[in-house]
Amino acid sequence: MDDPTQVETGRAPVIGPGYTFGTITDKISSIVLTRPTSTGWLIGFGISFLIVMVLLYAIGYLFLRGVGIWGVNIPVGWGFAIVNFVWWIGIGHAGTLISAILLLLRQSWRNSINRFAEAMTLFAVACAGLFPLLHLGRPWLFYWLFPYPNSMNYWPQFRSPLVWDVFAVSTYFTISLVFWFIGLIPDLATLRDRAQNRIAQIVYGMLAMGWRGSARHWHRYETAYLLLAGLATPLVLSVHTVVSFDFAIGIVPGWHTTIFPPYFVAGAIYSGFAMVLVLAIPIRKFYGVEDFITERHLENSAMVMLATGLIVAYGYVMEGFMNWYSGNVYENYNLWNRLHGPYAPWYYALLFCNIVLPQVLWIRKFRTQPLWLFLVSLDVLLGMWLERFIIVVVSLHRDFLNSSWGMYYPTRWDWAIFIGTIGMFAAAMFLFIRILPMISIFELRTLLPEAEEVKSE
Amino acid sequence: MQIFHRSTNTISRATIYGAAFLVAALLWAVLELQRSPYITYAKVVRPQPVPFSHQHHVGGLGIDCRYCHTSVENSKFAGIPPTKTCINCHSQIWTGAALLEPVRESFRTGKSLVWTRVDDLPDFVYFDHSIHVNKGVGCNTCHGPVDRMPLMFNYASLQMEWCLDCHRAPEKNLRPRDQVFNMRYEQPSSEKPVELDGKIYTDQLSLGRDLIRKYNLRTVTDITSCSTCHR
Amino acid sequence: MTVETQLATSVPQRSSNNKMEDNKPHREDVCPGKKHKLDLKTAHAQIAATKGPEYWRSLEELAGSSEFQEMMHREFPKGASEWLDAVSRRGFLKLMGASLALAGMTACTKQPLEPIVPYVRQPEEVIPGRPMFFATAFTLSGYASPILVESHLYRPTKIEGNEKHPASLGGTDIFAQASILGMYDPDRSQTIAHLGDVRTWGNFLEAIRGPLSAQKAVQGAGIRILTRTVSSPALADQLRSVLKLYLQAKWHVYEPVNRDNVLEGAKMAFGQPVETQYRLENADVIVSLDADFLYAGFPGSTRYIRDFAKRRNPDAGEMSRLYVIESTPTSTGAKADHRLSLPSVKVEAFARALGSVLGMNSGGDGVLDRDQAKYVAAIARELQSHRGSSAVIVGDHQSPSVHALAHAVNQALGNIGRTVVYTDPVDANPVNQTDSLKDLVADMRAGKVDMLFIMGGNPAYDAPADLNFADALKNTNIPMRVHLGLYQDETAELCHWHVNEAHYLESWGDTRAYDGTVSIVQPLIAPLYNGKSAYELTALLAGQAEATGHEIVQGYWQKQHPGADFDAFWRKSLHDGWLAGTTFTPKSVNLKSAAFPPSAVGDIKSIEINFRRDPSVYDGQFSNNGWLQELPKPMSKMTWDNPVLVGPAMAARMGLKTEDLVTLELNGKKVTAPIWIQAGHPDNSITVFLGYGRRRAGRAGTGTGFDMYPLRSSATPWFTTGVSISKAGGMYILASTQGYQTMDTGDGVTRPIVRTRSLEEYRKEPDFAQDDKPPAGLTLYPGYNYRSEPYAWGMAIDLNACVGCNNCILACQSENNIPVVGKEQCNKGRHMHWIRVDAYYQGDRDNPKAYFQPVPCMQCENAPCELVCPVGATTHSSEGLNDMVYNRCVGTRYCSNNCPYKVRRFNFLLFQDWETPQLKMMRNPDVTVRSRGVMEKCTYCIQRITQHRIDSEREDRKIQDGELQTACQQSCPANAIVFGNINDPNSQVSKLKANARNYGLLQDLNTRPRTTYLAEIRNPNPELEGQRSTAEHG
Amino acid sequence: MKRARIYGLMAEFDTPVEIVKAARVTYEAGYKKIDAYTPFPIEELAEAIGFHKNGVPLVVLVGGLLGCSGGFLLQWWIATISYPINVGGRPFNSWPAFIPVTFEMTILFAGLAAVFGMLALNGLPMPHHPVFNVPRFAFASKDRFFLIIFSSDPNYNAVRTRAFLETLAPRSISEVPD
Repeated sequence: MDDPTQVETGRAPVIGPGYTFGTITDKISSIVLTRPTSTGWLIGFGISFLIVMVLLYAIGYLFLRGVGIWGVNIPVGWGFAIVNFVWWIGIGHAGTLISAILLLLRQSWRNSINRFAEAMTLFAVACAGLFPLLHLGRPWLFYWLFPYPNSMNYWPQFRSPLVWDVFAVSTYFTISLVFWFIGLIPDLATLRDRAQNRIAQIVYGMLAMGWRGSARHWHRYETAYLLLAGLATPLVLSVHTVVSFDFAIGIVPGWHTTIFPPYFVAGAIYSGFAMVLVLAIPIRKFYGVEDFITERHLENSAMVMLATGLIVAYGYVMEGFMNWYSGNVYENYNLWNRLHGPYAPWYYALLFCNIVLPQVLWIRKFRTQPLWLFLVSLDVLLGMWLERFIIVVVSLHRDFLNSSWGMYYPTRWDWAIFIGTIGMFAAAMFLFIRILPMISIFELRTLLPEAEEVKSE
Repeated sequence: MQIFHRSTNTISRATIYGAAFLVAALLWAVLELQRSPYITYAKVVRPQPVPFSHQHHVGGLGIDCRYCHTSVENSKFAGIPPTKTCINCHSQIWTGAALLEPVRESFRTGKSLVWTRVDDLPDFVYFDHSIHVNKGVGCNTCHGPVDRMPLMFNYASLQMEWCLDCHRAPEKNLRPRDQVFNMRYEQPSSEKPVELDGKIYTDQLSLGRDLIRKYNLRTVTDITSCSTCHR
Repeated sequence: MTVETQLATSVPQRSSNNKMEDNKPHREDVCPGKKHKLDLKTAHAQIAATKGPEYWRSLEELAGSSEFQEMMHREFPKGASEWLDAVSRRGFLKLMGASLALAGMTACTKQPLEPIVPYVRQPEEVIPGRPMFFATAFTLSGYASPILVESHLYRPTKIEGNEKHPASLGGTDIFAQASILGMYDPDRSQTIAHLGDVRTWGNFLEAIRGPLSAQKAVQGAGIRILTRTVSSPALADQLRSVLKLYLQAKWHVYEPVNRDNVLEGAKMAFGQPVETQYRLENADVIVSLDADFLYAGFPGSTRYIRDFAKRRNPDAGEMSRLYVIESTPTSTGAKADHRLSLPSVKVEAFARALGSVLGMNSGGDGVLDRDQAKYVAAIARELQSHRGSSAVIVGDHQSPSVHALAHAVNQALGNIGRTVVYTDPVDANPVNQTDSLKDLVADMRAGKVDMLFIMGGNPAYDAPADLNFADALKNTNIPMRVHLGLYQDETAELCHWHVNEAHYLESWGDTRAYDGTVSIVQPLIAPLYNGKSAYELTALLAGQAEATGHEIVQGYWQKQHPGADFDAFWRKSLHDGWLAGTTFTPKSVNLKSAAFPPSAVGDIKSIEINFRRDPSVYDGQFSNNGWLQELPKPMSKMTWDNPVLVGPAMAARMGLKTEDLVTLELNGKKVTAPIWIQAGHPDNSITVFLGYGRRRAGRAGTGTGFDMYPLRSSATPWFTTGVSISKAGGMYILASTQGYQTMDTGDGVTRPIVRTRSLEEYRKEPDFAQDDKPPAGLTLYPGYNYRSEPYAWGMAIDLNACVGCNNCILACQSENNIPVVGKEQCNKGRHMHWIRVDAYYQGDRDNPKAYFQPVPCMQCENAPCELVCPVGATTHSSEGLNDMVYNRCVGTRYCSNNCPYKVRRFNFLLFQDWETPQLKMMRNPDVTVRSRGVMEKCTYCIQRITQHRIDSEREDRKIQDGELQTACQQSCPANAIVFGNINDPNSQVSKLKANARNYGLLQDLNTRPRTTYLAEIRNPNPELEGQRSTAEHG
Repeated sequence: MKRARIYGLMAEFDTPVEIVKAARVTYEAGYKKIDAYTPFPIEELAEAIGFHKNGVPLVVLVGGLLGCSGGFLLQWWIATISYPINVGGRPFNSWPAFIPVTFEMTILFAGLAAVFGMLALNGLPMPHHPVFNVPRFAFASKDRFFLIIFSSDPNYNAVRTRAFLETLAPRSISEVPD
């Protein structure tokens, strides 16, 4: 594996020079333990909190009046809700991917970004999880989607992809949660021992569960962590596969495609890394952790984006090709409608955001210069949202019988809830940064030369 | 330094592993609740304007069900007797009874008695008395020993699982048509065999199976289709 | 009148053969509704608890509740508050409901205690839980539609055709069916009013006694009675006796949609008014000159549709050929083998040309161009080669001369007695109604009128603009103006006294069908608001204030049918729905003059404007009927509006787009309205529809659409030229329920949705519709075996027979408690009709071919919707029905997305009205009333299937073929919809499915639909083929 | 704090290398009941103190198998035994459609087994532990490495063991009160 200490030509190291176990520990734990809170944080959190209030209001009104306050209709039965759901779930893929797959691939550079990437995953999945519930006509009956012994002797219908969704998403959330928590335990112990005031000590102490870094514990810990990674890897791939089934199982032209699973997964990673960068770039700036999240990390992430972006592009091409090649009038029309129909501008915007613009990442400057990378990442996030909009709305609005064609116009409530979840996501991120170590301290320690010496013996 | 007292070890473990059991217990409680009389009113006597006793009228006087519930054989609705039906007899007997004043008043003023519905299915369930009665489902199979009920209550939970019990295995409950209104009918046993078309039955299942054939019942698949009860 | 005399005297025809009721309207059981539930039950308890008159009084109390009043005065369409984002009062109620729901999941499943309320004395014929069917008749502009009314414990809930009656044969028309909602309409006038203040019948008698006796002295010189067309023998008799009593009194008649032209035409031809009937089953060639004889409102249309459809079967006998020459595209034109799109002003020229070819001295100037002339020639040839088996039908809009000419032509072709029959007029007082109204206005202005009785009708709104009736009513101080009507409408506003009229379902009466057969109108329910019928008001004038409708009508017929057997005769008449021996016998009339004076049509060069009765709200009398307002009009699929129809060519020339607002100006009067570009509308001509823009209609009708009466003059009521169109600027949103009206898609493909061929092509290649049928073993799955089942339900829809009359939609709406959602929701694509009738235009947009396709649920055997439902709310029954369990649905809408036919409907908001007591009484108790957030759809009327199955099983027999009908099938005048057991090879539906024309919609998806279609076959005249581009082959 | 009985003797080191060396020596010196505390995982250390295999993988395997079979059987039972119903003409036991949920259940159970198995085997949570009595032990979660010889070790002797530890040249040695 590559030695992170030595700096290859032009490639930034995964950790800045001159750090010791101590300095790493202090630098990161201080972010959490120092008082008082920075004003920047307060402002940021304040704004996102207000947006959460908007979200709550919108949800209240939704439950009061019904989904009719949205733009959904017949034929377009799914609108923003499902678009946002898929978008958030996609974003929620980066975390587990980074912590699990990159761990198995022994990509040590992951150590400094996996922690907040995982947190980001949790929050994204939480946002995503809202939508399937909200978009129900009768949300208070959501529990009918779970198999529980009831007086009706009736069960969920396991042939429906929506039930698969329920299981996939809840499993994914649970596993990500425990994975993240396990990773936190040693760092919580560190905080417990650093904390000055009693409350912090007790809270962190309780969460650390009395971790004392025993060699035996570390041994079992590592095994469990590795196994979890091994389990999470197929899981993360399965989740978006299942989400793509929501569409692929349907007969709607534009949905009924076998290419969906791989191309959805790629898209998920694509948007996931975009979100990681959108978060990492400002964070490393404001908290001065450029030495832990170095250009190297940015560049690697950018490369992953470039790669997955190309897979996604391939997906689009194949989709179009199959539409044409199938010789099926409805499939053909689906393609024609994307290119010439009323939503054509959105389709072209999608192609630009997801395929054309990200090609700048071939140029090193764009991979390493934070600002550029930040903008490209935002563009990718937008693009991926558009992709889901095209898949959901444009496929539905003109399907088999011309008589039933329609249009979809989002209402202000659609927007309120979409933006609301973004606020919810941001608020959660702010809280996380403030009260938990955003970078895995103990894993960072293993990157130091001293740690490596043991092995080199 | 030592932050926690020794006892916290036990406590914390107890809480973690205890939580699991707590959740399970709660779930169980909810499931029990939804089947409890609190929800189903099963075996719960309901307020009525007149304390009408089926025990007295059916058990005691042996009045046939159909005397009051006239449409039970040819309508989905068994029928609630009009005040007139009560008065038929009570213009002769108990004419002074204070208990019956509401009935007499109703008859005088022409204002109906307002009873409380006892066996009350949700409005999205369409039950039809006539077909059950005609296919050999006895009154007391669902309504219980009405002839021993001083005050009326619904005997069964009337929940879907209860309906399905029978729809999935009708043979468990069928009886000859002429026994449907017999409150004292007992399922065949070696002590009390039942005779049907000259054949003697000593156990319910064989009787039930023959009745299914005799009354050509629809298959279980048919009568467990959703649209059997829901429209 | 007490309920006893009301109902004890009415006679059921079918007693309770297929429905039940257990004292409570059924509803979907959802938490938010929970709060209302108790209200609903107790309300119902109050109602049912009382009997006879109090029954209705207690209802009035409910109706009088402040909440109800508030709703009544809201000037929004029904349920408007649903989509006004401000949280309304009802919204607030729902807030409480919702919070209740969220309070706790288990709380949802707990039922509140329900009252149950028996009779005190139970009527003999009543079996609780089983409906009865009473025969009666609905009257529109004097013509009766014989109907059966389904009644649950004396609550009428649905209207069906009277299959024993020759004018119905089981079919109905949309207006008759929708009239049930008209009866329960909470906006109906509920009290007698004097200058707007509530009064009693007693007060009215007081007020009228004096003036009446004063009139005695002057022989009633000041009395004027204005009625709509009266075909009721009893009422006519009453009115005449009033006129005998007051020799100087006058009886005027006016309908905005009148048949003056027909009358004058007949007079011109025969010197006497006659009724013209057609025997289309004998007609090989039918030529329609602007006659929309296949749509409700044309006298006899229900029967004509049946006869016409019978002759359109390419597999049985000779197929008839239909030529339609018309301006405004109609569903009749859509069914034509050849439709000539011709401005109304030129139709007369066309008729004359045709006449002269057939040897009349009808002139026929050179207005027609080559193509049109070619038509004349071809049609003339056809007619001559089909002497005695052809018919020329003229629309009410065309001038008397055209009618007279048609009479002459039919006579010349020897069609009289074969395809065309003359009888006495159905109208009991056949006068020129326009003149009649003119005289009245003249008298009013001349101050000759002291007492004006307006019985029904709304002249203040719909009288010709030039007569200025409203002004005459307002400003010529007539001392006593009395209005009898169902609504406190524009006319009531201008009258001193308003007497709330009893709906025909609430009162006794009699009426005539197009063939003269008299039906007794018997009440189905005691008047909800103690309304009075025209009979009773007339009786009052005749000095019998206390006479009840029952006495009047029965008394009259006793006179006509003296003798001991009257009671039997009477009971039979009530039972059957008509009086034996009252059918008019054909009368022989002879053509008196062969001269056809040219009627004045303005400058043919300038733009023509057509005035037409609206296909949905007729002349405006139904404008507060939500069902009709939301009924998509046959050609444009428009709801809730009456845009100006403009042809594509004209729109292109003037740069008009659909939804552009334009100002129409005709002799000084201006109206601003939106444009709808209607394929097939002739150039240089526009069409406007009457009946909209009401000021005082009610929550559904008030302010919807645009009032076109101001442009309509007594001289040219139907069409004239010289209208000017100018862009008014701005747009106006129109709610059409069909997204796209052609089978051609942007990428140049024509989708095989409606499959059609010409007769010759069909003969050559009978199985053309089968090409893409997937092989049986295509699927991976073993497939479910339905053969072993006693029943496997299926439906076949004959596109050849379907004339797009919309009956099925309304029948379904009424049978299945389908809510009305309002214009905004329709515009969002959220209309709730379980069956829709798609209209597709193919070929040249200036005169395309048009096709209708009714689309209910296909009940696919491999249903895509079921597969994706996460909670199993929609599954397959063993009889192959695609069940929909509303109470299990959580509302993911996945099923709808995955339904290729888009026949599923979703309650996006709380569309059902839980508050209005009247509407609750109207609901079918055998169908769950769906609440917010659940999917719903057609289930082949599962409630009817279940009921018949139960009834047949009780008798240990199988359901006979034809015994069980779905609501749509039952109402279809064309017999286009056939439903039955496809496991029975001899059933009618099996036979149809065996037909070569039978194909499944989108069958290549292998959804295995149980509903299939018989491809449409047209019978064009080879001589004229290629005259028009025919690109519709799919 | 009152003098309690001794839990063990603890030596503090500065670098991973030292602690690993020290651990090996101690183990070879016959001290078997020993443990080491480090701020990050050091694989060599476990071997050094003679801890080779752990039970976690087995627990995970069992969990996975449970989830897999349970997941599939639940669906199969529901679709074919409990309430067989015709959905879109598909067979009751449409097993291909049951795969996704089966898979998810496998992962879920295996994952939870891994976590709770690990915690249980490690005897966590244990917020209170004698080693925390040593003030300097706070650095075990930062940059110091500790070796402990438990008093329960047969060869343990307050004096000799301390002497032995001295030979390892630790930064400090401290007694761990129980």
